[in-house]
Order: sequence, then C-alpha cells, then structure tokens
Amino acid sequence: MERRSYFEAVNLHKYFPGVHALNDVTITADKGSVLGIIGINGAGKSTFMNALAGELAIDSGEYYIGGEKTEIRNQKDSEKNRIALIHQEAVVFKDLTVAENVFIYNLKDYTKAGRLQYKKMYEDASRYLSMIGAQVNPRELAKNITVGEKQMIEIARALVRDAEIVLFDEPTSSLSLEEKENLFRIIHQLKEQQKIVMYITHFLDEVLKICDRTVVMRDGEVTGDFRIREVSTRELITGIAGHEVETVVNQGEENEGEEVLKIENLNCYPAVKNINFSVHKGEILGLWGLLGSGRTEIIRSIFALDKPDSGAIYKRNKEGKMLKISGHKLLEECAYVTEDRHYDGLFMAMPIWKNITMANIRNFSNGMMDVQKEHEYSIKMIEEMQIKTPDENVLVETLSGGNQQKVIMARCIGKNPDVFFIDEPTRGVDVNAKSFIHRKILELARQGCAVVMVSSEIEENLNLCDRVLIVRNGTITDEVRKTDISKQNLMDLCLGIKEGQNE
Amino acid sequence: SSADDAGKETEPKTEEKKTEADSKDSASGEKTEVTVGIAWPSLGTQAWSAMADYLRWYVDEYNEKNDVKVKLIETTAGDDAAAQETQIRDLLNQNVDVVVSGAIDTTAIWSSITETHDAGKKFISFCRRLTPGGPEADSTVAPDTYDTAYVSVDAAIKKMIESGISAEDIKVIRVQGDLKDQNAMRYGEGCEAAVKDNGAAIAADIESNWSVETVMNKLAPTLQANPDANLIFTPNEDLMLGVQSVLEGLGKWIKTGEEGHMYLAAAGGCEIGLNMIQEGYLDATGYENLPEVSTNTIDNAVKLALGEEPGDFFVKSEAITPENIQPLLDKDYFWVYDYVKKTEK
Amino acid sequence: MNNSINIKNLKLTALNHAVYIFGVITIIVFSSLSEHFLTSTNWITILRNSTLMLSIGIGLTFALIVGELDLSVGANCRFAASVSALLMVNHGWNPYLCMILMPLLGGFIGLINGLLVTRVKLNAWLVTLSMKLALVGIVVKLTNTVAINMPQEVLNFRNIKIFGLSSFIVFILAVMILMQIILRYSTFGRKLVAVGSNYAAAEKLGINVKNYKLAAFIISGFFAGLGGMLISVNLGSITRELGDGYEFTAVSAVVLGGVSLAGGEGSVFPKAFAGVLILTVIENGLTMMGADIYLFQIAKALIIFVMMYIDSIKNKM
Amino acid sequence: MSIQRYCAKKKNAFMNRRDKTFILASLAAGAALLLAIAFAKPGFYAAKNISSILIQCSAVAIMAAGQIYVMVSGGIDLSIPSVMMLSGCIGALVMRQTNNILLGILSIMAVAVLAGLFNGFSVAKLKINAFVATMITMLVANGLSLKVTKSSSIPVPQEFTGLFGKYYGPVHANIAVMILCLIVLQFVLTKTGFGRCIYAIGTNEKSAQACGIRTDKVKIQVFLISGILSGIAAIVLTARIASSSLSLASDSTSLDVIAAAIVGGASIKGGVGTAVGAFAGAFIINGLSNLLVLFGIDYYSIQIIKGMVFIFITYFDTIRAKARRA
Ligand SMILES: Nc1ncnc2c1ncn2[C@@H]1O[C@H](COP(=O)(O)OP(=O)(O)OP(=O)(O)O)[C@@H](O)[C@H]1O
Ligand SMILES: Nc1ncnc2c1ncn2[C@@H]1O[C@H](COP(=O)(O)OP(=O)(O)OP(=O)(O)O)[C@@H](O)[C@H]1O
Ligand SMILES: [Mg+2]
Ligand SMILES: [Mg+2]
Repeated sequence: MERRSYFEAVNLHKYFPGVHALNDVTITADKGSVLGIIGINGAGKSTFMNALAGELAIDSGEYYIGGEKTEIRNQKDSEKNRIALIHQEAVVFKDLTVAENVFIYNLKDYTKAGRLQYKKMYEDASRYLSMIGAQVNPRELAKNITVGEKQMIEIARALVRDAEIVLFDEPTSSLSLEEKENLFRIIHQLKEQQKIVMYITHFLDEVLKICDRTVVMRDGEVTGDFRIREVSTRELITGIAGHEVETVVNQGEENEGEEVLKIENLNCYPAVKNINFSVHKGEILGLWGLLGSGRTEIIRSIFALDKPDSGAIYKRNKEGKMLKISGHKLLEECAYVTEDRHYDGLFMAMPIWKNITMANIRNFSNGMMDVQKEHEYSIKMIEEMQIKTPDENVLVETLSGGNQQKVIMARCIGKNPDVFFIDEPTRGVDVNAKSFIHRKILELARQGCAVVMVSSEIEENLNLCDRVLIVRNGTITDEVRKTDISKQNLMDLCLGIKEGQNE
Repeated sequence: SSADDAGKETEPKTEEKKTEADSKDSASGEKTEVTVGIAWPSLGTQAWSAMADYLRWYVDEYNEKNDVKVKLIETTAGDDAAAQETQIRDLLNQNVDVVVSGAIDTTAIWSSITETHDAGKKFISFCRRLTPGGPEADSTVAPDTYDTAYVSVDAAIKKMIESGISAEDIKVIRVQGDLKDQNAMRYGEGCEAAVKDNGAAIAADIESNWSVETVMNKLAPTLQANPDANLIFTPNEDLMLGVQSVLEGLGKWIKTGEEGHMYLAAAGGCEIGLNMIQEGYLDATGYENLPEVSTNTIDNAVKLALGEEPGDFFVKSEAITPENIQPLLDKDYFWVYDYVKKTEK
Repeated sequence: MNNSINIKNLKLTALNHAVYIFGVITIIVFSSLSEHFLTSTNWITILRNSTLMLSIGIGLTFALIVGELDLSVGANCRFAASVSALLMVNHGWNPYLCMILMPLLGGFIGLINGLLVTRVKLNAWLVTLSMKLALVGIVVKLTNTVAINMPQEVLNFRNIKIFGLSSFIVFILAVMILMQIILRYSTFGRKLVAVGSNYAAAEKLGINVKNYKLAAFIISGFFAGLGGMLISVNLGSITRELGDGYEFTAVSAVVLGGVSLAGGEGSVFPKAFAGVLILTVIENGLTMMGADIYLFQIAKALIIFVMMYIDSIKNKM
Repeated sequence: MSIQRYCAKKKNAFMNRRDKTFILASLAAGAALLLAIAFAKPGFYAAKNISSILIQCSAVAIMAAGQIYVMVSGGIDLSIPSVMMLSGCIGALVMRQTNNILLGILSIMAVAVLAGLFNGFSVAKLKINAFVATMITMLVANGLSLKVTKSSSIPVPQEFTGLFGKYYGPVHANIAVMILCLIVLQFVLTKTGFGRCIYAIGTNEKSAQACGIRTDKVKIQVFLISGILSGIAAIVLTARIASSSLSLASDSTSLDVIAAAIVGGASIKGGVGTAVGAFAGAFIINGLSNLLVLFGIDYYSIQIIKGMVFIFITYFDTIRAKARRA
C-alpha cells in the first residue's frame, strides 16, 4: 500500500482493563502541518500520544514514518524516531536545575572527564529557552518555577532532541496569556521548520487559530476529520459532543443577598497582601487576574493551608450571626476544588467511589460507614457527570485527565456547601462537561450557595460571575459589578491599564 | 493436671533433639534419662556460646560415662524476656525434668519458676542470681560477676599503691557494660566496692552498651576532661580493645612499669585479656572459670531430677596479673585456649 | 507591615541554615563548659570518631536520594568486616586484599538488596530488614561472636599521618568530596537525583530507573562495607556489637543534616557531613561534661529534637 | 478475539503467568509443609502450642496494630516498644509504691497517652518528620526507663498478674485482650469515617486537607492510638511476666513490630494495611520461630530463615499490589 503522508499511524488498538482506549485508530499527518486532536474526555487522545511517545505499548497497529514501517515500543524507539511529547502535566524533576531538566537526555554530551560542564550547559540552556521566549534562570531549581515555565522546559527538551514530530497534550490549560501567545509562536515556528505538530486541546478557539486540520475522537475511535478552513466552531462542537451544546449564562438579576463570608486584612507573605472582601448569599464571585497573580494563594491562606500572618475570617452561622471562624473550620464546612488535582486534589490510589464521598464522609456514616449508600451515590454522580469509566471501583489514577477533574467536581458538589470555593473548575474538561459544570454552579448559587471562583478562562468569568474581583500581585485592586463585566474591562484591569487602579 | 495432659499430648514429642537411640528407652518410664530444657537468654557473646558449648560437650561426655542419660532441649530468646517466658512454657510442654534458665529478667523469671514448680519440675538459675522476694530456684549456678570485678580492680589498685601512687590520687574511669543488664551492673558495683575499699575514687563513668566502638568514642573526651585519671576498668576484655585504640592514638599505650603507663583492669580471662597481660599492658583481669559453671549445672540438674538437693554453686573468681600468669599458663589453666582448640576442629 | 515582612525574610534565611547555626551554638556552649573541648586533639578525636558514621552516612545518602531507606547498613558493615577479617586472620589471606574486599562485599550485599527491590519489586524496608536479620545470623554463625584482631599491616594505616591526621580520616574525607562531586557534577549523580525527585517522571522519560535505584543500593552497601574497613583500622578489631543500631544513628544523622527522607533532596557534603559531625560533637561534648550516664540518651535526644523543631519551622511558614 | 473477551482477559492480566505459578507453587509448598509438620512435629498443632504462640504474639500484635494505624496514615512510629517499656516500668513502680492496681494501670495509660500525644504533636503540629520525631521519643523513653528503674526489674503485685496474666477457662487473658483490641481496631479502621480519614491522609495528605479533613487532628489521634496500644501491650506483658524491667523491649523489638506490620500488609508509603494484618504478621513471625525451635534450630539460624521468609511473604504483597492497580 502506498503511504501518502509522512506520518501514519494505522489501525491502532489499545486495551485497558474494561476499556478499549484505542479502537482501530488511524491518524495521519503531513510535514509542516499542525494537527489538532480533539474529543470528549476519555476519548483516547492522551493514550494515542503516550503510545507515540513510547510511554505505553499499543496492543496492535502499525506506524509509518517517511513511508517506512517503524516500531514504537518504548521511549528509546520514540527518541530514535525523533518524537517528543509535551505532557499534560509537565514532567520535571523538582530537585534538579532548569538546565539539567532541559538536558536530562543528553547529560552525557556535557560530560568532560566524568564531570558535567555546567558553564556550557547553562549557556546552551539559556539559548534554547530564549529561543522559545522563556525567561527562566537556567540555574534555578525546578521546584521554584511556575507551571508555565515547567512546560517551557519540556518544549526546550523537544528542541534539544531536534524532534521531527512534536506532540502537545493540553499545553495551555495552565499557561498565562502571554505564555500562550508565546507557545503559539513556537508552534508556528515548528511548522515553518517543516516539523509535524500534533496538538490536543479542549479549547476550540485554539484549534481554529493554530491547526491546519483536526481529527475528532470519541470512545477510542476517530469519528471525524476536518480541514480547519472549512469548519466552524459549532460544527466542531457537534462533532465532539454529538449534539449541540448550549452556552450557559448567568441570567440572574444582580441580587444583594446577605453577607455570608467576610475576609478581613488577610496577609500571607509573600503572595497575599491585605485582602478584604465579602461574599453574599447566592452570589458567584470571580477572582480574576493574571496567572501567578496569587489567586490560588489567597484561597489557600483563607483556609490556612498556607499559614496566614494576619487576618480574620467571619462566617454567618445557622442562627444568622457573623462569627469569627478559623481557616481549618471553614474548610471543614465549605467545599474546595483545588487547582492541581495530582498534588492536592485526588486520592490517586483509591477507587472513584471513595474519592467522590471523601469530602462529606459524615453524610455517609452514622458511627459506621454506609458503603452501600456510598456506592449508590457514586454511581449516580458518575452518570450525572458522565464520567467515562467501566464502574465506580476503578482507581482514579487510570481515569483520563478530564474525568479526574469531574470526580473532584462531583465530590464537592455532593457536599452541598453553603460556601463553595472553586479553583479552575473546568481545567481539562470537554465542552459537554464544561457546560454541565457551569449549569451545576449556577444551580448551586440559585439554591443560595455563595460561590467563589477562580478561573483563567475569561468567558467563564463573563458568563457566570455576579461580581469579579481583580487580583494583581497578591492584592485585590478592583471590583467589577455584573453590569460592568466585559472582556475588555477585565483584561484592562488585570493588566493595570486602566487609570487609578494601581496601589 | 496441666502436667498430666502435657504428658499425654507431648508423647510423640519426646523424641526430640540429638540422638534417636536415647529416646527409645525413655518411654519405659524409669529414670534412666533426664531431660534438661535450657532457655538461653541469647548466645550472642563468646562467654555465653562457650558456656553453651561446654555444656553440650559435658553432656556427651556424661552420657558416655554414666547410666543415667542426659538429653538437652535448647531454646534461645534473643534477649527478650517475654519470649523466654513462653519458651520455658514450651519446654514444660515438652515434659522436661529440669528447666535451666539464664534469666533475662531476674524478676520476670518468677512466674516461670512458679509454673515449673506447679508442673512438678525443677528449676536451675544459670549465671544469674534471682531477685530476692519471689519463688526461689532449686539451685543457682553462676560465676560471681561482682567478685570478678572486685578482685581485678583490687589487684590493680594494690599494685598502683605499691608502685608509690597514693590511694587518694587513684582516679578510676569505670566503663559500664550495659545498664540494662543486671549482671553487667554487678561488675560495675564490684568495681566500685573495690575502689572504695581501697580509698580511691571513681572519676567518671562511661556507658558502653557492650560496644567497643562506643568505648572508643567516649573514652577520648572523658580522658581529656579527667586528665588525672590513671586507672581504667572495663567489664570485659573486648572493651579493652577500644581503650587500646584510644590510648594508642594519644600515645599512652605503654607497658606496665614504663613511664606514662595507664593502669588497666578488666574482667573475663579470655584470649584478648590474657594476651594483653602477657604483653604487659593489662594490669589485672578477673578470671571466670566458665566451663565449671556448665559442668556444675548438668551435675546439679541430674541430682535434682533424681530427687537430691545439690544446693547453689558459685564459681569463685581470681585476679590474673602479669606476675602470676606464667605458672598458670604452664599448667594449661585457662579454658579459653582449650576452647579455641576445640572449636577450631 | 514592611518591617514584619523584612523580619520574616530574615527569619527564613536564618531557618534555612538552622542546623549550621545550631551546630555553631552547640560548639560555643560546649567550649564554654569545658576548656578541653575546643582543642585540636579533641577535634581530631571528633573527626576520628565520626569516620565510621560518615562512611555509612555517605552511602545512606545515596539510598535516601533515590527515595529508599537501607536498614541493613549496620549489619552489612559488620558482615563485610567480619568475613574479610576472618579470611585474613584465620585463612591467611593477604590483609590488603581483604581490606579491599570489605567494601566489595558490602557492595555485593547492596546488590542483592537492590535486585530484590528493583527486579522482584519488593518493599525496600522489609528487604533490608530481612537482610539485617540474615546477616547478623550469618556473622554470629561464622565468628562464634569472638572478637577478631587485625594484623599489624592493617593497623599501620593508623600511623601513616597526612596533615597530622591519620590516613584513614583523610581517606574518608577525600572519598566524601569525591562522592559529592559524583552526586553533584556527574550525569550519574544527577540522574539519581532525578529518579529520587520524581520517580514516575523519570520512568516516563525513559530513564532506566531500576538501574539507578540498584546502583544506589550498591553504593549504600559499598559504603557500609567501607565503614567496616575504617573501623578495622580505627579500632583494630571487629567485635560483636559492631553495627548494632547504626541504621538509626546514620539515618538520624543525615536527616539532621538536611537529607530528605522523601528522596531527591540532599548532599554528601555539606549536608550528610554536617549531620554526622553535629551528632558526634553532641556525643563528645556530653561525654566531656560527664553527663549522667542515665540521662545521656535523653539529653542527646532533646538536643536533636530542638534542632529538628527549629528546622521544621521553615516548613510551616 | 472479541473485545469483551480480550478486556476480560486483560482484567486478569495483573497476574501474569509467572506470578500465577508462583502462587500455586507456594500454596502447594505451604500445604505440603503444613502436612509435613503434622507428621514430623504433631506437637506444633497441639492446642497448647498454638495457644502458646498466640500468647507470645499478643503483645507484638497489639503494638503492630498501633504501628499499622500510624503507617496507614503515612507515618512511622519507632517508639512503640520503648513507650511500652517505659509505661510498664512506671506502672510497676507505682503499683509497688501504692499497692494499688488501678493507680498502676492509670499511670501506665497516662505515660502511654503522654508519649502518644508528644509524638502526634511533634509530627502534626511541629511538622517534624515522623521517623525522627518518634526516634527521639524512643531515645527519651529508653533513657527514662533506665533512670527510673536503675536497671533493676520491678515485680508487679499478684492481683495484677491474676487479672491480666492468667487463664480464664481455656483462654489466656492476653489472647482475650489481643482479640478484643484487634476487633475494635479493625472495625474503627475499616468501617468508620475516622478510619477512612486515616487512609485518605496516608494516600494523599494534601488532598485530604483540601477535603476538609483536619489532618493534624487525625494524625495526633493516630499517634495517640498507637500510644494507648503501647500502654495496653505494657499491661498485657507485665502481667504475663509478672514484672517490669528494661528487658520488656529489646533493641530489635521496634523492628519486630515494624516487620509484623509490613508482613501483615501495611506499606511504609501509607494508605494500605489492616489491623487484622498486624495480627497475621505477628502470628507468622512468632509461629515461624516456634516451629523452628521445635525442630531444634538455633536462634541465629532462625534469624536467617526468618529474613528469607519475610522476603518470600512480601512477594505476595507485591502481587496483591499489582492486583489492586489493575
Ligand atoms: N493505565 C490505565 N489503566 C486503565 N485505563 C486507562 C489507563 N489509562 C487510560 N485509561 C482509560 O483509557 C481511556 C482513554 O484515556 P485518555 O487518557 O486517552 O483520554 P483523553 O482523551 O486524553 O481524555 P482527556 O481529555 O480527559 O484527557 C479512558 O477511559 C481511561 O479511563
Ligand atoms: N508575589 C509573589 N512572590 C513570589 N512568588 C509568587 C508571587 N506571586 C505568585 N507567586 C508564585 O507564582 C506561582 C503561580 O502563582 P499562582 O498559581 O498562585 O497564581 P494564580 O493567580 O493562582 O494563577 P492560576 O490560578 O491561574 O494558576 C506560585 O508558585 C506562587 O507561589
Ligand atoms: Mg488526556
Ligand atoms: Mg492558581
């Protein structure tokens, strides 16, 4: 058979226990093009890329690169074929320096007489990093840099390997606007250098912006193949979800419910400075700011997860009095969706059902855990959230990224809190689930729950929030009421462009 | 009653250990065989393994010469008093006539003695004086560690006084074996008594946990803090190796009689100590005749099993010094050399 | 406001070096309590006493760096030393050869540990714990618990002086620097750190994680054996208590110095070295002051506690 | 092959052929061994002997259960045997002074609770690494026991021994206490919300915190439990051997307890293990020693064999871990 494209993966199959993760997948790509891979959570996108990167072996199927049949069984094969993967969660070594992280494959090249040539290594690392516009000190330890910078390390690694095929697995989900632009520029560069780029994302605007072609996956199969020039967002959405997906918008009137939570003078060196705000009943309050502006830290110090230096928190109790409350106690009473599901979100080695009920164990126990009830409840949530899994006993670590996020949402929604803190509610989830989660948040607010939401997606802020607080450098610089919320306004404020908002 | 059903249950078990031939006539019921159950605390030191070996050899010898055959069942508790207690119960379950036990805890052993007596069996305390106040052992066979330390330190101090050092100027560094081990503590007490009786004084204590390395680590600073110390006592001779290492480092490892000699006293009478005495570094050691403990134990066990009352036996210690060692060596007096010869085969 | 931030900054910097600061304070306290403490003889003693634990600590640091604990180091030290000593004393093997054999034997035991952990995929704690039991058993069977005296050839190393220090002290200090260079400046060392700081990631990137872990176990065993070699020079004999409880002392020493039990973080110099040295200093100072033997352990433990507490404050901020 | 069948096969794939043969072979070998023992040493199966093993493992099992609680929460407690020893010694002293059993038991528990709280506080509040914190407690407890007993052993009153160290009908009080403890502990660990929290903390402490679990509180409670269990073990043990002294716990007891916990299925990394596992571990260790002693094998050979058997047993655990992942 004649091979038409430079890269072809033909009839790939991959089975996991109870899941047919890749089902007869055939994907081709040409040199100098960017291929988008989109699809609902658990469609098998990451599995496909991991297989290419040699991190897992497919059960059957063939690869052709440059017309030649090749085997990709492990990382070595993948390296030989000059394939590089930029992971969904950046793979870095926290105790190594940035430069060492970049050259982790080629440390040998920098060894002279058994000793690493750090000077040369740092120089080269800065060169590669500046090539992709990353301003990171190559001498810094990787544990001290931001998520975006970690990703830059991975990209630099791909450059160092001079990869022909560069794979991106949801690279933008934790990048700042600037970093995003930078990334797109890099992808463009790669394209011009006649490399093959494959790109997984849940943001369709990105697909439209940078891809030439996109395949759509669903339940392990390729269900669509679109040329970007000939397709609209709407078509893509239907292609992914199988049906139309409505955009959820907070239509409610600006309401002035009673104050339920009040933060006073919260300080936590160095990231959080002098925070004062209050949240009202039934309100969705957005915290908006650039990445790294300290929104996560504000929430963490409210809960005393980072010990605050000063400050007081008041919460309305059942009798309707505002009482001072400690961070830990508050955390017990509220629900909190964390930003990083690996680090402080999920219990990876536990089954789904235990994860779903963990936040409100009390509801499922009266002296003794009611396991039956837990299972029933988890099955209900799995159906409702459309978590793709064989059953509720599956370990969370085997779920796809988006499905893991859904598990966390399910857990917190199930707690039925009166104050709900969400950090990045829809990171990595597909269009379907996104609209579901949005609907859920609105529903909670309508029931009188106060929602504090941190989201880096500007649309989410526009569509959902009743009020937005602008966070810059760890302080709240401004407040935007519902009527004033607009894309332009938020962008200007967070960048500090508007006059008089600076501290 | 418990003894009765132990007898029934353990019927097939009597064919324990050692020789199959012996066990056959034991079924007849006459006292032609004495089963001795030994609960060792642990055999992790040369002294203990030597005593164990001598005991076994003596049993072999004994069985050749006598009509009454002795059968041994041994257990080791690894220095765990609770394990020893169960092991003694296991021994009683195996229907031994006499329980010999080197008590790990000389009070905890009371319950085992009671149990032994309840089962109508006899109990020998091996190498340990039991804490008074509880049930008593039918016989105690032991070296006297207090005495061993006393004679050794006494000999060393006498020698110092002889060579012109006044008693008040004698400052002793006392190394303690193990604060958890009551026999070891008695070495320390013996040393203290000898020091007091001679009008000298203890300048410092070092806790060693029986570890030579610890002695080495702690002795140097102790010597620096007590520059006037002139006698070091260690409760066994292995520990002297640590002392040697430190003194060599300080240039003070000097033979007796020469200028700058540090007086040394130990306890044991094993190879290391005897060599040091011969070379003239060690001034005195207390000799413990361990094989005698073993042989007397078996003799007493048989007597007890046959209904006699042998009483206690304490092996007396004597001080070995450079002055009196040669004739003893010529007599082949020391058991260590014999032991080394036997075990090397 | 600004002021308090400054203070906090200062505090953080201080806390990052808490162990060293505390070490210096300890030294000052001890020297004021005893005029013999701050003398060169005493410091040579301290160095000399720390050699064994330093050797074991170096090896253990490598094991801890890849995120594993080796509980067999003490027994391994005793095993390697005893077997070699037996060969040289009872079987007339060349003493120099046997000296070299000690670390190799230790490394061999480390190899077995490592194979069981990486290839058979067993729990490292239990593997090394079992190894400890087995090794002690074997040593007792082999030596019959008799102390073995080293021949003169071995003891001579003690008398060779370099810069006024015994050769074996200089030797271990040099080896320490070498190992630090390997850990810090070689591909091998960096990959060990990589494996320890993120095992899953290293696996993903196709680093041969198993072999690096294996290597760490071999190194840990090797240095346990080397410890045996040092003690046979230093002490001149191999005795029965050698190696007892070293695993705990060594772990507490290197952790005190700042090597993390979770893997990835740590260095041979200054961290492991500082830990070992501080522990030796505490022991030396307490002995010199003639601390009550019954309270010795308690005093030592409390000092470690205070240090670990100060060290932990920075984690809370 | 149909997908369903393939998937079904995959689901069992965690047990590859090698593991399967291993399990079958070792089951066969185990059965053969047990049978062989029945012929060679029928005494091993005698009720008396089994009960003797149970009595001997009771204290270790109780302590190992405490260790398992700590290990499930992701920590380690090296101080358990030392605390047991210290509380036993102080309790015995108090009983000797006052001749009041109740006061003795109270002081045993008081010491144990204090030690547990100290451990918990150091780990949870002061954020000192558990290994180091409990080692400090271990050193202090050892030192204090030395100090209070002055190396001598202290007899406990007859009534106390009679209460906890004697047979009630066919059952020894030690066994009864052990079984009672294990039932309660197993229930709390696997069936209650508190137990679930312990597993959660061991699996991912940060996540547990974000779920609103008061991790520091739970950790303190866990160490408290392990302290209390040390106290119970002290009661059981001192009653059985009728005295308290420094030989209640030897240096290796701490490792014995850890070994029992790991053999019983707990992991140093946290998040797995059951209280019943502690019993299984303790029973296997003691049963094995007992068996080897019956065969007249000496102590140090037993240590060697023990080491090998531990390694053998953990291999099962490895297979089980694979099964859990699949
Ligand atoms: N190691 C594993 N064991 C079992 N099942 C797995 C494993 N890895 C992935 N799966 C399953 O394979 C399916 C495909 O997962 P994959 O990660 O490829 O999805 P994805 O398309 O990347 O989804 P997302 O958009 O959420 O990242 C999922 O149903 C997932 O549960
Ligand atoms: N002022 C600051 N000084 C030092 N480090 C800071 C400061 N502000 C933020 N950081 C660090 O920058 C990193 C990114 O911050 P963080 O993730 O909190 O930002 P964010 O506003 O929550 O963004 P997002 O939630 O979108 O990721 C964190 O590691 C944080 O510790
Ligand atoms: Mg994915
Ligand atoms: Mg954030």
